[in-house]
Amino acid sequence: MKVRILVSFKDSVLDPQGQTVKNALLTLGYGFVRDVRQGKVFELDLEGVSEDEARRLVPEIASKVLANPIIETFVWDILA
Amino acid sequence: MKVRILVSFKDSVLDPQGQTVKNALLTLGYGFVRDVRQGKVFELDLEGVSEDEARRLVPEIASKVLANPIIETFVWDILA
Amino acid sequence: MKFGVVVFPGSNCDADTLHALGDILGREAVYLWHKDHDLKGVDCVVLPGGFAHGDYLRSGAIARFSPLMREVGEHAARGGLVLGICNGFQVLLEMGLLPGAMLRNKNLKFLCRFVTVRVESEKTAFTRLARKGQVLRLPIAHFDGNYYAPPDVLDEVESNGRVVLRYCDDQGRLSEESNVNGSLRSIAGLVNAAGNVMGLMPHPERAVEDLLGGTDGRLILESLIGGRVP
Amino acid sequence: MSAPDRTAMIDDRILKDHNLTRDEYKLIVKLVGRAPNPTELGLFSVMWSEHCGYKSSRVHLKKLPTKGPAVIQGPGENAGILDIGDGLAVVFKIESHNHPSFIEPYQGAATGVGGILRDIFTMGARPIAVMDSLRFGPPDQPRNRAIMEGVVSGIAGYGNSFGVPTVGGETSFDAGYAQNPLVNVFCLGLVRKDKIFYARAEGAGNAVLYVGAKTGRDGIHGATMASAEFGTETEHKRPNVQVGDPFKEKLLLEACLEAMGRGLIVGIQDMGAAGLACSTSEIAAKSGLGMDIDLDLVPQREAGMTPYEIMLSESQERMLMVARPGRVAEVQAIFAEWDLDAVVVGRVVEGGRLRVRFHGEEVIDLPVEAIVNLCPALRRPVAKPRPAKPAGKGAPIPPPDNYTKAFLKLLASPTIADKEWIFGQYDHMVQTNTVFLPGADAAVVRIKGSRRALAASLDGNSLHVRLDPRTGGAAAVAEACRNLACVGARPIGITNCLNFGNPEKPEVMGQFEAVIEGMAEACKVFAVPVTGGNVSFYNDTEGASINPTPVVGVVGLIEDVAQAVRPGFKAAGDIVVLLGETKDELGGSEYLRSIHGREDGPAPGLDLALEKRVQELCLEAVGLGLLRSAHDLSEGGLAVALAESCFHGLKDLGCVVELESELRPDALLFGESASRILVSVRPSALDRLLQLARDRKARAAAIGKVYGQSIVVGRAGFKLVDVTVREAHRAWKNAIPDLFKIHA
Ligand SMILES: Nc1ncnc2c1ncn2[C@@H]1O[C@H](COP(=O)(O)OP(=O)(O)O)[C@@H](O)[C@H]1O
Ligand SMILES: [Mg+2]
Repeated sequence: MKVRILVSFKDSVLDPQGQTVKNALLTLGYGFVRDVRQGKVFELDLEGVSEDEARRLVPEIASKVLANPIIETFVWDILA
Repeated sequence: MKVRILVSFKDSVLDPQGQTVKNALLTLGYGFVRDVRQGKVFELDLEGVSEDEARRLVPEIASKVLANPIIETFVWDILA
Repeated sequence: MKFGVVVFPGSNCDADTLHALGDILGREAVYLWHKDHDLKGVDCVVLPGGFAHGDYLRSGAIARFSPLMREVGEHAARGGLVLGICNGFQVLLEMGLLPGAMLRNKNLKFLCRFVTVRVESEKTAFTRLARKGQVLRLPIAHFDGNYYAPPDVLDEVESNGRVVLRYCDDQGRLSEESNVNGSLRSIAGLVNAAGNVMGLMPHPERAVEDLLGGTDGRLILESLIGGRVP
Repeated sequence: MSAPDRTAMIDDRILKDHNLTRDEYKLIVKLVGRAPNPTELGLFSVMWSEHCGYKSSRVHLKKLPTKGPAVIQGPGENAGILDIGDGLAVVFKIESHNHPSFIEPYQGAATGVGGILRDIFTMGARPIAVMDSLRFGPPDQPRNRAIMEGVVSGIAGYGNSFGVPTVGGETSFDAGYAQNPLVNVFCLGLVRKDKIFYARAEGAGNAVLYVGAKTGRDGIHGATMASAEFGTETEHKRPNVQVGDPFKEKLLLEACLEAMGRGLIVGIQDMGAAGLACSTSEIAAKSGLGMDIDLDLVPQREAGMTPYEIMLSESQERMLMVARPGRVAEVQAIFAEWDLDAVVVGRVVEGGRLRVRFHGEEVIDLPVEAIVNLCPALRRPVAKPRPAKPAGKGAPIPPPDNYTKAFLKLLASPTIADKEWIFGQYDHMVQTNTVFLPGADAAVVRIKGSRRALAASLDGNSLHVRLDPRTGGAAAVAEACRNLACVGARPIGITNCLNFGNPEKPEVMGQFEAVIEGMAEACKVFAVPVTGGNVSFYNDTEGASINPTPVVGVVGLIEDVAQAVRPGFKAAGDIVVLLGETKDELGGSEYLRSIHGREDGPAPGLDLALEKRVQELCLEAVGLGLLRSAHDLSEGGLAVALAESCFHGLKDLGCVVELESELRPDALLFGESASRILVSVRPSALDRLLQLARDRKARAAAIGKVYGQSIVVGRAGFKLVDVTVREAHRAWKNAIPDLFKIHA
């Protein structure tokens, strides 16, 4: 099973990388860009894991390893 | 309009971060993890852009600024 | 006083730290391998700078799962001394032994240079030889040193005098400019509530010889040599 | 031989794809005794490429002096080695990664660092310092800034993580590099003399181990890419850029040094350009032996790789080792502890053939000698360079309205401006040996447990070289050695990276030949051997070649590190002395370029004998403890050297200088005459220094003193330049950061 986990900064945390990308886009003439947030994406290929198990294991992995709950949040879904 | 762009290394390109995360997960006992790929996610908030324009502009921005097509690929969709 | 310098895969200031503690300060200092379960009877564990596990994922994020970190956690819980330098600080944050997290430097660049930091508290095992308000000149070398913690955590840390070092100018004044990496409240180093675990971004081990541009790092390492402040 | 004979399929197009000529192909058929199969042809293609085979350069490189009493290893191995006494040796080399850095600046530069590090530690040495020589297009163009940003962060990303200090380098800008930036990385390593390793196999039967990262379809034909001109045609070869993994390289370093230190291995070779093909055949050829390899045993990252791909992959962070008999398990245990693969993939055999099996079938069976040593050397047509017209002969150079303004503008020109924006991103202090931080004339790293230190400098002024290749080549060597003299180091060895255009153009070969001759002559004068280097041809985009850009890396020794001298003024009242002689030479100067927008010549002349006397004078003065500061004059001439001596000195210390000369003021201030060093001495030491200069027939003149907080330069009572150190410093310091800020 393939799952995808998106990790991003909490809204309360400043995202300087996103800001830099935004500024770059504005300089390049993409004036309609109001905001950019940058995060990380993880695609995991899991072997012999049922959907139910995934619902338990993926959030566990995400909160324990992939995201730092002090600054980050995550969402995830099953790809295939 | 909000759009989300996922940028990742092409499959044939080494992904050291993904490999390291995979090894960490294996050490932690998540033996069912067959593969991990790590990439970047960008969420753009676009002002006054129609869906049609987005279909033209987002791939342009993604391939010109957010990803280097030599080693990376991207997918994107409209969030809201 | 015996020191143990933990070696993670990707640590790269381990030898420098051992050199500073052993060859320069003349203390007993040994390496501790991250896969072992043996602290070799050391009094103070030093988590050195570098890029444990490449700093992939997040700085310090994977190192905290190393087998030896369980023993380090127990050592800290018993009141044993733990010093985390740079990457070691990041590991301590990820382990939760110190509060907060590190974000990318405000200019999004790796920063290597000498900075000045102000000693905020001399009542710690790590700064007992310093004066409050003393300005130290120490090198930094990091990408993720922009300290962050939620406001309530910051207030708690401040009110309990746990901030040990702040980035400042050479007169000891705080400013946006002197806060090189953008850390909240210019925090460069802090201790845990019990006072036995400290993390700092500057590298004291790089400042123990005049030949290399200064010896202010000795103040911190020599403070430690006295052991725990009662 | 079960490999299918596909002679019929080798048509012109296939040969062109492999960058082989029909003649080369015929030679291959003769050497092999039959037509090679496609996999074998691919192997010849990379091993006989310009990059690996040095076909255009070999006949010329022979002219460089390579011998000397301290030389343990000259050209011909991964890096040169010099004996520095006390049972220690230094290992050093420079490599280019130009093409990949244009295509993918971050990864291109990062993997460039990775490659040179492996060249050093594959010889058993621990890398102790990295330096980089960079050339970009003008940074007021966003594209050039993006390349610069990517390259610098790539070098930082790799070196910092690996844990080697990047202690210095050089950077300059020219429109010719916009489509073809240069990224040359130098690495210096330290090794105990009894722990040096080579690409050797020793005895038949020894196990061949593959260690490090798994093999993927990375950079297949990277070597041939580096051997062809850029254009639309090479576009389709573009995906061949690798992603570096500095973390893995750090593990590889520790594991390799541990296996070497414990005497478990016979020989080792890194897998860089041409990967497994190169490492297997080189180890075998250098030992007069052969090798049997089974590709099914090679750790692979991707499924379905062909033997062609596995053999030619340029995946990073890999090494090939030959283990001592009976020690394989110990080697594997070490690598396992560092979480790395170490797999036996074959055996050393008698007979001088490389035999490779894949899925039980023999896919390669070639004589290693032919692959490694019989690539034909070419004598490409050479067009002698035409001497440049004297500056001002064509069009007169109008004096600037205001010398102070011109001075400030020059200080802010990107080539002269402060480079902290670059080196501040490099960890230059890790390993705690860096005595002089970047910014000094030469990098200085101490040797722990000794009073001695190593110094290194990279230099090359490509405009001067274009205007006069022969003198420019010699001047690059002279300047590099002069930089060492400034800190008090004697040069002991040289490496060079020769970045040139398409060697099929006779003018380019003319430049190449002249540069080598100039370098060779200078090396002989300084009695410094060249122990290795790298040639990068085909730095052309759409037909236009870059300026010929030789980059010289020199390594030197300081006997007592406490005596090393820094560039900055130390105290008010010290006397400022100029060693050497200023001539009417504005040609090829940065002044002419940035103030007058001209690049005409002639380049400054060079009297190697005088150069040597000036350097000896400086070294002697350092040895006697006479000098409080020393700084070499290069781009921007005397005025810029004065300014930098203020900037590097104690806070806001200025200087007052009075020049007595008939020369035009701008030539005096900004001309780039060679063989000059600006020093400062205590008043009490002045006579001694001037006497030494007379004794040595090296000119020296007291021109002013360290004084006040301004830079004041006058001639015949008239102030040419008068500006506060603070203002000058601001112009110099902010120029590069501002370029990035304004456009951020
Ligand atoms: N410009 C040069 N001057 C002297 N020696 C050179 C030069 N360029 C290459 N060499 C030598 O030729 C040999 C082959 O170099 P090279 O192919 O770069 O090694 P590698 O396989 O590590 O890339 C090396 O020993 C190198 O030092
Ligand atoms: Mg090599």
